[in-house]
Amino acid sequence: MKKNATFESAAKDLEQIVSDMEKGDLPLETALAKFEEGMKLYEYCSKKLDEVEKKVTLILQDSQGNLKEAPFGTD
Amino acid sequence: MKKNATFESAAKDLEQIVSDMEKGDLPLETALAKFEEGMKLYEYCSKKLDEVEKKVTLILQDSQGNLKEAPFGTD
Amino acid sequence: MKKNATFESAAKDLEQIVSDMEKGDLPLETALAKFEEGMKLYEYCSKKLDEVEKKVTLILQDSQGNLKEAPFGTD
Amino acid sequence: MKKNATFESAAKDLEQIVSDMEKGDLPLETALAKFEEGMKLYEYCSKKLDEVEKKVTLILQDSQGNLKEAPFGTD
Amino acid sequence: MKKNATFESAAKDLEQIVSDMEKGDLPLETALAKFEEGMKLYEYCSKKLDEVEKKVTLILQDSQGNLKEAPFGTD
Amino acid sequence: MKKNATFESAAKDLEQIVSDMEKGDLPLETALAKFEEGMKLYEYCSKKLDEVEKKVTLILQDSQGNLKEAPFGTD
Amino acid sequence: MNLVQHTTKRRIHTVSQLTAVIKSVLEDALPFVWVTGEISNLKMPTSGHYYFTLKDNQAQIRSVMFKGHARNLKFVPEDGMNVVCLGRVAVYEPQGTYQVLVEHMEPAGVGALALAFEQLKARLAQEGLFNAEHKKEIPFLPRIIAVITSPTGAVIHDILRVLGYRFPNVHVQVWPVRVQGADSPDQIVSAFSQISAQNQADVIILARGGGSLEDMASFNSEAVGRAIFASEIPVISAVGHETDYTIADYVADRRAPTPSAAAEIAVPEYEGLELLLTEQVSRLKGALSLLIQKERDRFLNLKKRLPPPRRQVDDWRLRLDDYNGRVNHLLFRYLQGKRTEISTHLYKVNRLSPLHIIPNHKAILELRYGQIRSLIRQAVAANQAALKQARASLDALNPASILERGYSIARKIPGMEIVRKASNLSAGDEVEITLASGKVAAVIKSIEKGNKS
Repeated sequence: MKKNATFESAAKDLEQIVSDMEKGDLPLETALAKFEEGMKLYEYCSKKLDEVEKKVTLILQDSQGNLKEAPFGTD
Repeated sequence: MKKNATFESAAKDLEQIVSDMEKGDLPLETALAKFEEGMKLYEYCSKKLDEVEKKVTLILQDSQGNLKEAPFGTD
Repeated sequence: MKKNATFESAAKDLEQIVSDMEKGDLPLETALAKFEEGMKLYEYCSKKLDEVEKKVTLILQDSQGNLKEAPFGTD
Repeated sequence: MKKNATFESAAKDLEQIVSDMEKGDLPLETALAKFEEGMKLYEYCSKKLDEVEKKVTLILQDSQGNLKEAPFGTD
Repeated sequence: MKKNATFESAAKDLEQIVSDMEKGDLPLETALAKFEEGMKLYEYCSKKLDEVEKKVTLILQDSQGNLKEAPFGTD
Repeated sequence: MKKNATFESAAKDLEQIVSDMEKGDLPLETALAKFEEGMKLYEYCSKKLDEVEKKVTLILQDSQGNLKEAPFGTD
Repeated sequence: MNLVQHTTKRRIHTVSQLTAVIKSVLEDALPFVWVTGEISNLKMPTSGHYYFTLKDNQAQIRSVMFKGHARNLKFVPEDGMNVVCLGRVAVYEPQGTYQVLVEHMEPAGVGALALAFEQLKARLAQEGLFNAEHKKEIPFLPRIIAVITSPTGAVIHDILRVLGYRFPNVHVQVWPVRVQGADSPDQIVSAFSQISAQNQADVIILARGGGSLEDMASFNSEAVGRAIFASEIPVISAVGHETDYTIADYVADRRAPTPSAAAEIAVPEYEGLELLLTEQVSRLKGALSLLIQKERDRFLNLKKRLPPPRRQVDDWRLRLDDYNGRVNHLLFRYLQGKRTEISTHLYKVNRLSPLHIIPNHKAILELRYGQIRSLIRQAVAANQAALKQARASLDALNPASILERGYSIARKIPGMEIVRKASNLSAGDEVEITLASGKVAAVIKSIEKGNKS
């Protein structure tokens, strides 16, 4: 996985890996490496999503200081 | 967001952003940036709405021709 | 057996040995050597498989520590 | 019998002796010598086979330390 | 009788002597000498046969320790 | 009678003497001498035959020590 | 030049020349005339033009209203109808006639004021004051609204009321002016210039209630119209009733039918905006939330689809065990085969061992033994028989048998030659005499000679 990859490129890589592995004819070492890479990409993307969600929460808290309502995620 | 944007243009930008995001096919980073921008626009608009205090004044001209602003009694 | 052979090449070599032995016209020493080589290949491959399985388990445990769901092997 | 003969050459020699003896017109001393040689060849081959079997057993015992199954000589 | 004669040549010589004596016109001394020679040949051959028998028996006894089957003279 | 004459020449001489004497016209001295000579020859031959017989017996006895059967004079 | 001069300084015209002069004089002098009269002899041929005669008690004049203008008529002209027409006088030279080409027609009864209004309107229109390209946009959210109107009365009240409920947070400046009367236009113009000078307001509302045409005079004044046109700040006019248009209405950037409507135009509805904004934020959050959820789902799905290579491992294990089993099996079968092979050899070697040929050899040997023993015995026996025969013959021929019959043999000693003739002896010779049984020695005493030699 490239360092500082964007979420989208990571997602695309993960998708590619899943698609490669679903073809099912990979040598064992390759399959393992792909699986490992896939899991890393998944975690990377998951973390990115968490970060985004956290950032959203912070943005909303900031704006809540200024605004009366607008809780995040209630609708 | 442009500095000194009017409420209208800001509201229009916000609307555009909402419409872009509702299409649902934005890359995550872009979506987050748009969201941030949208929140700023929202805050800007909100501020704009409440910026002016309610005031009704009567413009009076004294004998020297100077203008004077006096509260206007709405009875 | 070559050092650092891939699992697949080792497995293929083992298969070749089985096929060679099935032809049945090997000199005794060759048959013994083939058997020995076959056993080594078998053990090498077995070890490789154990390693892969262990690594997979570790990867999945790691990711389980970080993630709410996705238990291994339930689907 | 040659020293360090292979199992195969010894087995072939033994077969030749059998074939020579089957012709049945050997002088007594020759017959005796052939018989003696035949017996030696047989013992040599037998010993070779024993050695191989012993070696195989050792290899299997070694690998049994690492492996769950693969019993010796059950099939 | 030649020294180190083979069993076969000795047996042949003995046969020749018998045949010579059967002609019946031998001087007494010659007949005696032939007889003597014949007896020696007879004993020589007998001894040879005994030796061979003994040697074979010994070889078989030796090898019988090693062999499960192949009993002597069963067919 | 020659000394060291062979049994055969002695027997021949004896036969000749008998034949000479049978002609019947020999002077007494000659006849007597012939007779005497004949007797000597006879005894010589007798002794020779005895010796031969004895030797044969000895040879056969010798060989009987080594052999299971074949007693002299049974057939 | 006057008529007298014309007559004194005689100048003769052709009919055409005169007609041309008349035409030019008439048409130059009367480029636009208002004329009122009664319609008579009205005709409208298929061309769509109106041909009629305008007349009053003393005179009549031929008139035409071409199709293009007739289309704009708000009413249908009829014979006997009193109308006021705006048109120009045109001379038709071939026939030497003149007529009015009517461009605008309205029922009569409208006063000079209306005329003046129309004239002004036409003029300002021609100048382009009403043109759309000059209309400024009303700001969406004005901070300061300048209202030029009478500080008393229902108009300002209505405006403030509407502004109040639509958008409370706004600064309203009331610029008090007289909305009718002689000094009204000046006050209004002055208010405009002061607002302009102050340059605070975002929008100006010029308002008054309804009234007669006379009451609207200041709003129809040229000065007010020009002041509105000159204003850099957008102007909303709200005058009179919905149907009455004033010059101010025409010039203003926006015309409201009533003062309340002007207030509505000036500001948006606060609550609506707030609601709109809240809704936008809500949608924004929703969209992002959805997107994140979508991404999460997508990744969970991808993760679910990401197959750990366990199945491969299991498959390989089975295959490897199979290989292993086969290798073992093959090797043992192989060893078994080799053992059988050499055992077969051993069996054959044993079967063919010299032990099996020894009995044959022994038998032959025993045969030879028997033969040789028998042969030597035959040889000895034959010789014995021959010897025995010789002995018997010899015994039979023994010369000593004569002695049995009484003969004896004398031998001369020491030569031992047999004595046959007495002559061979001498007395004293010693002789040995052999008898049938025994020998004796004797000495010769005498000799008796015989006749035999």
